[in-house]
Amino acid sequence: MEQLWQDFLSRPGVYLGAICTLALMSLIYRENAVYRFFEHIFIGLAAGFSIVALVKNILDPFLYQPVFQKGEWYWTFVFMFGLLFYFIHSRKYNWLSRLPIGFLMGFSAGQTFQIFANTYLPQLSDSFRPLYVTTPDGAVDIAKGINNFIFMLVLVSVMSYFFFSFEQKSRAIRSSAQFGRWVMMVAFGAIFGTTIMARMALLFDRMYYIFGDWLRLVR
Amino acid sequence: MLEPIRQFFAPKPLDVVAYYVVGAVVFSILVIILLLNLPARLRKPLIALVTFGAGLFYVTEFFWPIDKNTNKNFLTDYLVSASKLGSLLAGMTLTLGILSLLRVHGRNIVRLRSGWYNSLALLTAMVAMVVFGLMDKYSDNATAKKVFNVLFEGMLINMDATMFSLIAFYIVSASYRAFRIRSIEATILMTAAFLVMLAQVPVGLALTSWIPRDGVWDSLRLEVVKEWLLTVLNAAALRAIAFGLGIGGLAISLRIWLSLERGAYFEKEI
Amino acid sequence: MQESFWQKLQFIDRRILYALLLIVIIAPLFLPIRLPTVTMPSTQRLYDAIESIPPDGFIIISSTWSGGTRAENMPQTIAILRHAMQRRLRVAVFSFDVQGTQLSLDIAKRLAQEYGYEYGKDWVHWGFRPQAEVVMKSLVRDIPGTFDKDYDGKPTKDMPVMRGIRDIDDVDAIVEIAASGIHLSWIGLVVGVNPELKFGFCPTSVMVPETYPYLASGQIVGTMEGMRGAAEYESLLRKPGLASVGMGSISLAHVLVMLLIVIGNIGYFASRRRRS
Amino acid sequence: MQHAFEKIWPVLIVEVLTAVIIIWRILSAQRGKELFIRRIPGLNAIDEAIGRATEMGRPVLMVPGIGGFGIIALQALSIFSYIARSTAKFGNRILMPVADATVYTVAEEVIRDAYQAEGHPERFDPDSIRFLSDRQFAFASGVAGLIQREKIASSFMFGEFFAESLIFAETGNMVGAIQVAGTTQTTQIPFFIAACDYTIIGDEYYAASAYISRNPTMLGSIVGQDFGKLLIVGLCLVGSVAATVAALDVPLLSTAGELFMQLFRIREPGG
Repeated sequence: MEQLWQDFLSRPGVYLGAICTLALMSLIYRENAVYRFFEHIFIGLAAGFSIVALVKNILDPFLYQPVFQKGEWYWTFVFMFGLLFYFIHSRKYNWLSRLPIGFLMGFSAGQTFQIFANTYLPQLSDSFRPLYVTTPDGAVDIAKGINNFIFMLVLVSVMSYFFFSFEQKSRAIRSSAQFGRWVMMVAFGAIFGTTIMARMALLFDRMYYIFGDWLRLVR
Repeated sequence: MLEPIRQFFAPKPLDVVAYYVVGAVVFSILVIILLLNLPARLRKPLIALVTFGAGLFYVTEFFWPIDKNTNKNFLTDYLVSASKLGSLLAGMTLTLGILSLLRVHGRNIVRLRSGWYNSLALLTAMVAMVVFGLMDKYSDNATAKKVFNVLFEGMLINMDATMFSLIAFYIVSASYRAFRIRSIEATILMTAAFLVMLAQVPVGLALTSWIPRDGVWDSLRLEVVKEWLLTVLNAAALRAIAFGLGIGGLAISLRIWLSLERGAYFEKEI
Repeated sequence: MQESFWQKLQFIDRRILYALLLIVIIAPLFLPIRLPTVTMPSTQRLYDAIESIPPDGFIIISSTWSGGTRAENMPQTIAILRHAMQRRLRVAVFSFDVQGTQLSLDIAKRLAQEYGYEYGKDWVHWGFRPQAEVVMKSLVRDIPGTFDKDYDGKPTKDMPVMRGIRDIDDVDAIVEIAASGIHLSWIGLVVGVNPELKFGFCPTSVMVPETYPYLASGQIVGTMEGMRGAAEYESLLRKPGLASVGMGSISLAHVLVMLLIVIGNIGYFASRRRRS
Repeated sequence: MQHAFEKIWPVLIVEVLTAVIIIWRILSAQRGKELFIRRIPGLNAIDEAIGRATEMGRPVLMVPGIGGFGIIALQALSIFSYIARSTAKFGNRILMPVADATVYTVAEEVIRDAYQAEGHPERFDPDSIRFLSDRQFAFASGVAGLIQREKIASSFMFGEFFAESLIFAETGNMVGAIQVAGTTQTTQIPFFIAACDYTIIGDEYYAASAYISRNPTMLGSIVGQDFGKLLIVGLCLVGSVAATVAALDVPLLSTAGELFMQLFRIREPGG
């Protein structure tokens, strides 16, 4: 017992970490009092950490330091503007909170043009796939050509599935959309299959934490 | 014309900055009082104007011609400030979220509702994290740093990892239940997942590792099939989905920016 | 009665599934199992690339990962460091991640002891470096200037390990071990500058598909694909370690999932035949 | 690409043209034109799921994802406001755990408005909308606990979901809830498909509020979006032909193909 206590004192983080791990893991059997207790601690710690992060990463460097260390006093207006959020609980002046909310909406919406251009335009030009491909030494690369053809076929048929307003009367569009849906299922299956590996690695890591780091039963 | 304004908003020496801050607060309060008395019919246009103005900054910054040498236009230098402004505003709502936690759990404790001790644990953990987290950053107390380390590295990080690892269990039960040869779609989903799973582990790879590389049948090796699935089929399908999402996002952004959006929040009389 | 057994196969209680999963994950920790290893070409290429570096060559290992991906990235880091030290290369480690700095430092110290590597002479740890792209841009032109201090704040200028290293042309290989898509920045900013430079990348398994195009183009010389890649590398080094154990667990887990899918479908068919 | 003028033509042809078409369709739809939108099965299931919760007398869960405040969260709230109008009518209990404080702030107002619009403001319980945590897995642990404790009857998950998607969907499945989900994070769709009853895919998500509300403005936008997608399909096809003729070494045509590709070529990130 004495030895256990000494061991605990020498590495309390590992002990508490292991207890937290076991408590949360009990959820897979069923929701229980221990899980519930640790779930609340988890949320509490996370909320506390968010507050710390707010002070450390936002209020301090973006408000306190600029205003009181660099003299950029105009940030005060931003703070006052932000206070309007708190009118949300007022029955009569509730609408004032819509000003900062609207501002944030506009901010988020306004960035879409750049994000769209950055994300999708390179993908668009990359989709211009030649169906006739030659290797650097001049021979015809049939496999690459076929792959490019399949690429274009999949791209167009999946996109045809996402047309909402054209009534899918024509058989060509209907079967293209159906084919598109099937190909999407292949893609989703493949994503599912590749993800298993990463998740199992996480579980293995947890077990190694319990049996290796904590109990020291494994090397 | 612009110069006095720029002068006025320029950083101020530290000994007078407090006066400017107080002035800004007083001015803001006056504006808020004015706003409180704004006629109802002007409220929506004002909100639309604020939304439009906020968006206009980024739109103009993006579309305004640039100086080829510096790759900048007259707004580019303000991007950093804008993103700080956005984080500051969004950060200020955290208090509202924390108030929600305090309200729900404080009430549980005060009324001794069943499970009140859980709520107490939550609030205690929160306070402890705030105290030791701030001390870790702003003081040199060695014990505080140690306690923070136990709370953060010992507990919080391990709890994150544990919840994350639970997905391993759920992925097993989900695939057992969902991957049945029930319909064409379910069968396709299952087959693709099965093939990729085989190609992920040595046991599966060993099944086709006898096929000679560089031979005609090379493309039947599991890892080659997997790579083909992921680079040709998957890439094309995901890209098609992404194009749709991109256009959809663009449309909603336009609707919100120009206050054309409809629906509960946007149609309510205020 | 026989029929109902087959039908039951499609409604196995989830707790039984979870117990089975726990068993297959834990068992290999205690009973190492030998599974066939197939070395992927990408792993072999990375191994060969490190093999081809002349003795006393200079390798930079960037360890951009944190506790969340420890299971995959730690064995990769160990494997690549082990290989470099086996070959007596000069090793420089650093990280774009705070946690990754400490983790890679611990690993490197342990292995340095094992291989008799002397700090400052045979290896160095440059510590945490925020702002990846800035660092990359600057290390291309000036390595001693970019990494003027080590993790401890000691100046690196006079460390023998850095002798003759001025810019990217003096580096033989860079290996990035990461949980993110940081390889794009390396490829964009560093890799093309010195055509002789070998750039290896060790991603987590979910990131693997994103590396294929760059492997094909040769911009990435080779990869370790998650934990499986690390296990393959361990077997190339003939030093089975954590990844080999882990791959035992993970392979069994995959087999379990596939078996369960088959069993579920047997049950499904049994009940469908009964109904019709 | 930081500015439009670094590569102005593709920006104008694709982005600006699409934007103009969308606005034009919206404005013409507002002048009253019957518009068609194809069936989205997952969204038809919403009423069924609420109905079942009413029968069972158990709560309805709504999760707006873990993303921050922006267009995706707003779209989720539009869908939830429709659901809330139904629950207000039938008097179901609702639960809405939120992972972002700004989203939480707006969500409370949206749901309150929905109850008011249905004429049952007294049925709205402010505690039904809760900020849990902005930390991914702390939020996940809270929601998983909530689902099991409250034995929810139906679960709606719309918004930005990452790895935690399967935690929600499987725990929901465990308590036998009817589940409808949709997310813009395509890598999570497979897990929703595996564990939910109905999953909406890709930009069905952005069509959802138009589909549910049948509001002419939004339907007009959907038509405009379709034109945008048509434009992209067209460009891809032309581009593929251009790339092919460029490779074939036909005089003149090859040059034209090369020029077309040049027009759109953008340096790949890191390329």
